[in-house]
Amino acid sequence: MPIDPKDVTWITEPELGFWEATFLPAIMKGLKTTLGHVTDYRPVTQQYPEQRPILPQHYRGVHRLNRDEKGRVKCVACMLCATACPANCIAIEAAPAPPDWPDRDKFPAEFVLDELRCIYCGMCEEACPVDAIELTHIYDMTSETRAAMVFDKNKLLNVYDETKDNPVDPVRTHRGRLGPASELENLATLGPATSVERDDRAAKANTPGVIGAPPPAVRNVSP
Amino acid sequence: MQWLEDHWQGVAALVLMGAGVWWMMPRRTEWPKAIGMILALVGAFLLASRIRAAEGPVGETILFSVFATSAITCAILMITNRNPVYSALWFALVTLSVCGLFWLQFAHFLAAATVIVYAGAIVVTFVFVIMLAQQSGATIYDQRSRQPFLATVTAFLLLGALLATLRSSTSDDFHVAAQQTPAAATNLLSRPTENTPIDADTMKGLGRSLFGDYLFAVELAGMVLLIATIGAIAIAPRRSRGTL
Amino acid sequence: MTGDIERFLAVGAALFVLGALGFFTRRNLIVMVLSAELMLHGVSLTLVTFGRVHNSFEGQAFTIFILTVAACEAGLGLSLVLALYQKSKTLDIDFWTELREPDLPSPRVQEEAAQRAYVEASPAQYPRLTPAGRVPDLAHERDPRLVDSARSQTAESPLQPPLVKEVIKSVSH
Amino acid sequence: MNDWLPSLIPTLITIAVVLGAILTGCMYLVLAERKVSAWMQDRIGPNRVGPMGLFQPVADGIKILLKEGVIPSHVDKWLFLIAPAISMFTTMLAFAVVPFGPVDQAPSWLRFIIAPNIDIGLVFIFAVGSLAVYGVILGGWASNNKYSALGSLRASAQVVSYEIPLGMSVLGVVLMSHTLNLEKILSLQAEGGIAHWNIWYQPLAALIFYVSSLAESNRLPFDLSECEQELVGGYHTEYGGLRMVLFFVGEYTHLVTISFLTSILFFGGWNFPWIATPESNYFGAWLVKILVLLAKVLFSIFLIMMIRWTIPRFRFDQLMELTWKVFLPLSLANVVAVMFVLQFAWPPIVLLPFSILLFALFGFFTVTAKRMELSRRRRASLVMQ
Repeated sequence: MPIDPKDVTWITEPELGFWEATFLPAIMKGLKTTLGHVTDYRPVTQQYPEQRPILPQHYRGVHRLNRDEKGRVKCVACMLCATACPANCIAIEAAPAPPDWPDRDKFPAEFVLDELRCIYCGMCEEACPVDAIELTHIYDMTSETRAAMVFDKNKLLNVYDETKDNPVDPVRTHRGRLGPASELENLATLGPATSVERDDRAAKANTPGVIGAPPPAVRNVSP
Repeated sequence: MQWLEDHWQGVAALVLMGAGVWWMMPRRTEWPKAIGMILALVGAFLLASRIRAAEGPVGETILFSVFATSAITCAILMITNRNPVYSALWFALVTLSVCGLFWLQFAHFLAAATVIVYAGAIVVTFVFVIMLAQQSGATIYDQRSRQPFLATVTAFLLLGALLATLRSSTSDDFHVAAQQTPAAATNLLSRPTENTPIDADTMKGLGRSLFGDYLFAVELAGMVLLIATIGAIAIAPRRSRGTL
Repeated sequence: MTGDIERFLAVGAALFVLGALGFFTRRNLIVMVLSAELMLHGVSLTLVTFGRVHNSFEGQAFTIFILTVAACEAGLGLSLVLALYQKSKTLDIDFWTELREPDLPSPRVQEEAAQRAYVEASPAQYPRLTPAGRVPDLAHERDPRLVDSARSQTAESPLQPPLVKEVIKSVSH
Repeated sequence: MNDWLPSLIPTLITIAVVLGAILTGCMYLVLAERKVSAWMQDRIGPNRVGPMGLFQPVADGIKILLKEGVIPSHVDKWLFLIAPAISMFTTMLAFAVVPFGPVDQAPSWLRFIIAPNIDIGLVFIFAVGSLAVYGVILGGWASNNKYSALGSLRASAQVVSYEIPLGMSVLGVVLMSHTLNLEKILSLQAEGGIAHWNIWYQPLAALIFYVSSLAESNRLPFDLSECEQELVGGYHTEYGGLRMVLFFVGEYTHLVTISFLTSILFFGGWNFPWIATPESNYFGAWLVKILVLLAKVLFSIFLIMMIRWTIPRFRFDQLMELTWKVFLPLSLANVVAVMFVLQFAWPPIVLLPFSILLFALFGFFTVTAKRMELSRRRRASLVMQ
């Protein structure tokens, strides 16, 4: 659809005043700003290893494979997560479920997730029909080899065992019923990944207008 | 013949040096350049040993040897190198060595001025132009030299003649005019000044000479510089946008 | 004192002669101008030495004039060289032989006179800069196997989920 | 005969001390720059190694020393290796004639200048400074990389152009002091006290000198030759480890040198009223004088850092316009003014109003011309619409 000429506002370049053209006031003002930050020094840096960031509730970190009430893996090896994965990082080897698991036909004999290939988009979580795979708040998982960052089923289950009692990582979904993470209207309001103090100058909007100049002349051009 | 018998060592040294330089000239077949360099340097040292020994302090002689050797070595490398950028860089080193020689002769200001003008401006401009003009790297005309043998023979005949003249002159020849007034005293356009000793105050003496004896020549030189600037701007080719 | 003078004069003479030799033999216009500057160095050194002999500053004053002239020469000479380069696309001095006697042979070496491909055919090109050192070896970039393996991963089987064993194998290598 | 031998040992010791001080100073200048930029940007800066991050330079140095020195396969090896060395060597060499204390009042076991009594001191500094461009040119060309070559081309044009106003601006000071010797220029100002500092006579020259020095040392806002946004890293794109650090040490040494020169040429060196005058010879006076000079130098360095984080980078044509159309005529006019004052023996203080008048007049005319050009262009664009 072409742009309607009515909606176009033509703005003329503001006329350069004499003192603006010398650039001296602008330089002075800039130096005053930088010097002001030196003399009035209020750092906003977060000292990371000592201070941990407060992450929003929808943060997506390392994956885990949930267990059900009996301690079995919830996954039914339906391959939906592997299909949905845009990074192609999930590999599942399905096997017939043991005879004493009457509620399913298959279970994952092996479930491998390459954490280095993953882009943490959370689509596997969305795709999973049994809420078996979830993304936790763990963001600082590292290792010394690439092979150690390929998580197999045991590792993913271990992540579940470690995080299930963590208040920020509750078991969000229950079989057949969406959990609080899926109910978007109940989610806490979105905040930035790092906390911002109330009087943080950096987070404020810029002051409008141009230095020392009248507001720019606006004229509408009829077609 | 008698002369040749008396001076066969000098002639041999000249031939040695010439052969070394000729060996290093760019030509179709590549020969190991180190051999030529060694030949040329041996010849140069033999020639140097034929020059009357200096009677100055040891430190000065050492400095002179260093500067002179590097000047001649870099000059030979400059005229025989196949890469024009390297030629320009060797020329910068020649300039630095020559400035060292100036410094040894109490021409301190001149040494610094030569570094500023030559090494700081002229050679940089040369490197600039080479980078702009010769973009395709090695070219055939840098790999061949024109008449290397004849040119070397001619050049070293000239060098031999110059050195022979230098050698045959007696030490008195150099001091004949020492007490004379400057030549500018006879010049209508200049104002002669008193003769200051050369190693007293370089800046003062040079300033007196330039702005007293040669004032009009200095003005002329400034005019020449201005004209050359305008000429260079006028001659320099205009290119269409986006090409080199 | 006298030997002192002589050795400086000898170095000046050697520099002058080497500059002349370079001017005779080299065929690159820029190197020829450089050789002329080398001759000027020899002359400057001689002048300064003579000035010291005569115990006057005239030698140094003249050398300053030489500096001036050298600066002019560099500026004018280089702009001339650039103008010539724009016309011929070469820095070879032997290309400019229109003024020679018509019955004399061309100074260029025979084998080069035959292959006269100085003016490049395509006028519009992106600017290139002088390569330093040797040309980089780009053979590995044209290795067909690498291209094929990359294509097989992206284009032909984009959505095939990887097999478990392959994932582990590819990572543990 | 060997009259230079006795002075050899103290000279070598002075060289060693000055080199060590400069290298350490450079390392801590890097830390200072990081800290100052952190303050300006409401950050904390390096604070992990040692108290307040004071041992950060040591950690950096160890890391750099242990790095692998990579020589890319396609470079011109000799020039590639030699270029950083040239870059550092030339800037270090310029420090030889800079007095860093009261030279004539030094204790017998100390020296405050490496090469005393060089009567062409300033010309020597300019000569050595003009050699510094080789490090940049050769580094860029030998890297065989288009970004590097573009950076070095820019750098050479910039340095060669800014040499001219740099020399011209100092010429006024030289004419008034009748000497090129830095020690004498300093002592002339010190004897007269604060009223005889050259800044009162040559404020315009001081401004031109300072800005041109910034351009010479490739500091922001003139770091066209290494701007990351356009040229990756400029001439040192292909360098890494110790060799790149040599380039940076050269740059920081240049920073120190120009700060020293500004203090000595225009701000009276170690002279400060009531604290450090030529008459003050109380115990440890020389130390106080050195500290005064260092304070001036540090203030200058801090100002350079502030400018770096305040003013955005110039465009290349603006850079060239600044030197050829603004600084060159201004510095020429300044020299002519000094010549008038000397020829007719006017009191030198008339140079102060004259400099201000010159600056104001020149600024008025150029700014008016620029505004006229801009409004003409705007009218033209309006007509086109």
